[in-house]
Amino acid sequence: MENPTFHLEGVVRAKEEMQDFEGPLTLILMLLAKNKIEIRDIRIAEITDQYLAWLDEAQSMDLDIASEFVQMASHLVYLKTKTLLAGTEEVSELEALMSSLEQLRSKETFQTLKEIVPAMGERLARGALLFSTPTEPIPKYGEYDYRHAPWELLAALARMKQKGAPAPETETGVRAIPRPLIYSVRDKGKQLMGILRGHGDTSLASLYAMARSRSELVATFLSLLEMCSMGSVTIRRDDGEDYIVHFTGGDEQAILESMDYG
Amino acid sequence: MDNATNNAEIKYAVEAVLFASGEPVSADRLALVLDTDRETILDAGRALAAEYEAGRRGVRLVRLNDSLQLHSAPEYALPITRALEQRRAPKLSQASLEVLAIVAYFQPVTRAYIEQMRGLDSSYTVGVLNERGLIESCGYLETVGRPTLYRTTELFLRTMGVSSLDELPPLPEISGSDAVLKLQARVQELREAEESRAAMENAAAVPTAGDAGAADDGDETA
Amino acid sequence: MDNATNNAEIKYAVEAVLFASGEPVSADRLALVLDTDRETILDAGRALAAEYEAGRRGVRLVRLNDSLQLHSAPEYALPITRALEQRRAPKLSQASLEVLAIVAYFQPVTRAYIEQMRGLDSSYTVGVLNERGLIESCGYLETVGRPTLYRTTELFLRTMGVSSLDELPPLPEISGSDAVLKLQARVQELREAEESRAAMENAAAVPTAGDAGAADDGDETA
Repeated sequence: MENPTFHLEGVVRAKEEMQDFEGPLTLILMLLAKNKIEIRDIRIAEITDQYLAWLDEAQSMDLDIASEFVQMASHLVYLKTKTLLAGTEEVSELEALMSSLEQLRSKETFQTLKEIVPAMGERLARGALLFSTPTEPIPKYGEYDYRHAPWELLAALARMKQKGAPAPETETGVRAIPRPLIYSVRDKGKQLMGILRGHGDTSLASLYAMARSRSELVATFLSLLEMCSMGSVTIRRDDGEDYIVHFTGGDEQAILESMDYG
Repeated sequence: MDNATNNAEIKYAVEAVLFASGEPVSADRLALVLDTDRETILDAGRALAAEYEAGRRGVRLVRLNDSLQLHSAPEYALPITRALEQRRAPKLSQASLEVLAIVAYFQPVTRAYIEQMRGLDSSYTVGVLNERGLIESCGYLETVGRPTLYRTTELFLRTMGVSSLDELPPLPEISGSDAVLKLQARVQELREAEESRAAMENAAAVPTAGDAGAADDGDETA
Repeated sequence: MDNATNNAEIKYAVEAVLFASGEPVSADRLALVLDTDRETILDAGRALAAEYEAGRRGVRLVRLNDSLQLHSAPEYALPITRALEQRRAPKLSQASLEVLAIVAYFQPVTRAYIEQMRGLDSSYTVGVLNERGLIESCGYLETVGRPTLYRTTELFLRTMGVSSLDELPPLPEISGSDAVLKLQARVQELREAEESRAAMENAAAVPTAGDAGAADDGDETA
């Protein structure tokens, strides 16, 4: 087993189910599912160490990030274990036969199922010509789709607070808290390649330290992960406690494009 | 085909087309799709309207200018309203409720403010709420980048069943460490009030057993 | 009010609510909003359906599981599609029909199950069917990644012209091919060999009757 491809059918949920950017795990799973990265190439331990070290140093521990990260790491470890075990596991003859029997049965069931498909198609085509009527708007409430009780707003705030969101200010008036941009993995990758090209090998810790926000930190992590998996950067341990990131070169534009999964 | 059969056929073809459309359909259009003339259509419409009326049927046919439309009979407005109201109204997602709560209680706010409070990128949710008319932009904050300010809309008030923002439950002091507890206690209070009010409203009607269970479908996870 | 009037009133009240809703309404909900019982509603539904049918009316009433719904009569499909123009849905492709058949007969299923059976990526097709309302998600399978489970909808029943899944045409008998039979025999052989070895190893302990073998047959769930 030189280069196993780990299929993750069904693991990645449909795109429309993804609301907001709810953490790097979904993103990584998507990359894995599209075979953009190999689970074997993800060096979990090293990156986790660095990340946790950074969190330690961070002035206030953001539980939200930490739990997200732990969730991601544990899931990756699980997937990785599964892949590694798959390579060495001995499959008994009985198990092998049973699995091919199951496959064969499923194939034959499908063949049988296909026999009724034409008849089903005809019925469905006829049925498609039956129309229902659109719902009548109710005079009072017909104009909107949603109905909620006011307490649900407070409940939402409570849940939000429980998740550890920062305390809001309660004085009245206009509020705006300047906030750094939301970083895209691609932009961050471009910036990192610039740094690595310009300054040569750089410590991983210092790359993380550059991040001034959670969003930027996650972008740093993900773009390094991607570049690692593409072989565009390598990470090695130096004599001390740190890890050194090395850019192996290559066409920046091509690297960015392969990162650009939308 | 004799005339009577033909008339019945046209009449019920008009019924079918009006039913499927739900909206007013012009007599000309009906004549076109039914290969007949305008007068025949209008006659069929009159006959159908009379039949509905005389039979005290659940539907009525109205003529608006040159268009015909079906609608439910006004005498059944009450059960209809009850049936449609009881339909589980689609609920907003958790993310949407969080964003709405922030906008409602702290408006006007920028997206950055919402994101700061939630600790999450919220551009998608803000976009969705804006699109669905629950929040709207109301100017810009005079600072770098002139970010858009958002406030809640009339539609938001109706969604919450209140007539003004003052009717929203007051926000307890939520900067302290016991904020979650305070909020939860308040939520509990409001829910109980709502339930006892609902119970009182239903007191007259005989509560039907098993109705609550039926609403809870979609849970068939193996 | 005498009984006949009362029956007619319930019948047309059902008509009114079904017309206003457009969507299927459960018999229980109709009973609740019309202050009567489920059986009366179902009777009214049957009477109404017969009346529509006999009068060659433009609408029909169908029962879908425990719900009632109105739809247009099949004989007026042509003028309706002409009048509505854009709403004519394209015919289902072979791929869509295959996926739909798998979901219909083996629900609830994951996309992975469908793909394993067809040996083809089916994400697009699953998406199309979901969008057209013929299948819907109904929870998640509790396994790695919590994949979505799919089932068919009431629209599927209506389109197929059946009232419940039991009325779908039965699957043809699955006759095991030679290959399956041979494999089965070999599996059985190996199993027995393994069991007798296990039995020998357990000889000291109380020997248990070997009843495990038969239990595992016909287990085709993924």
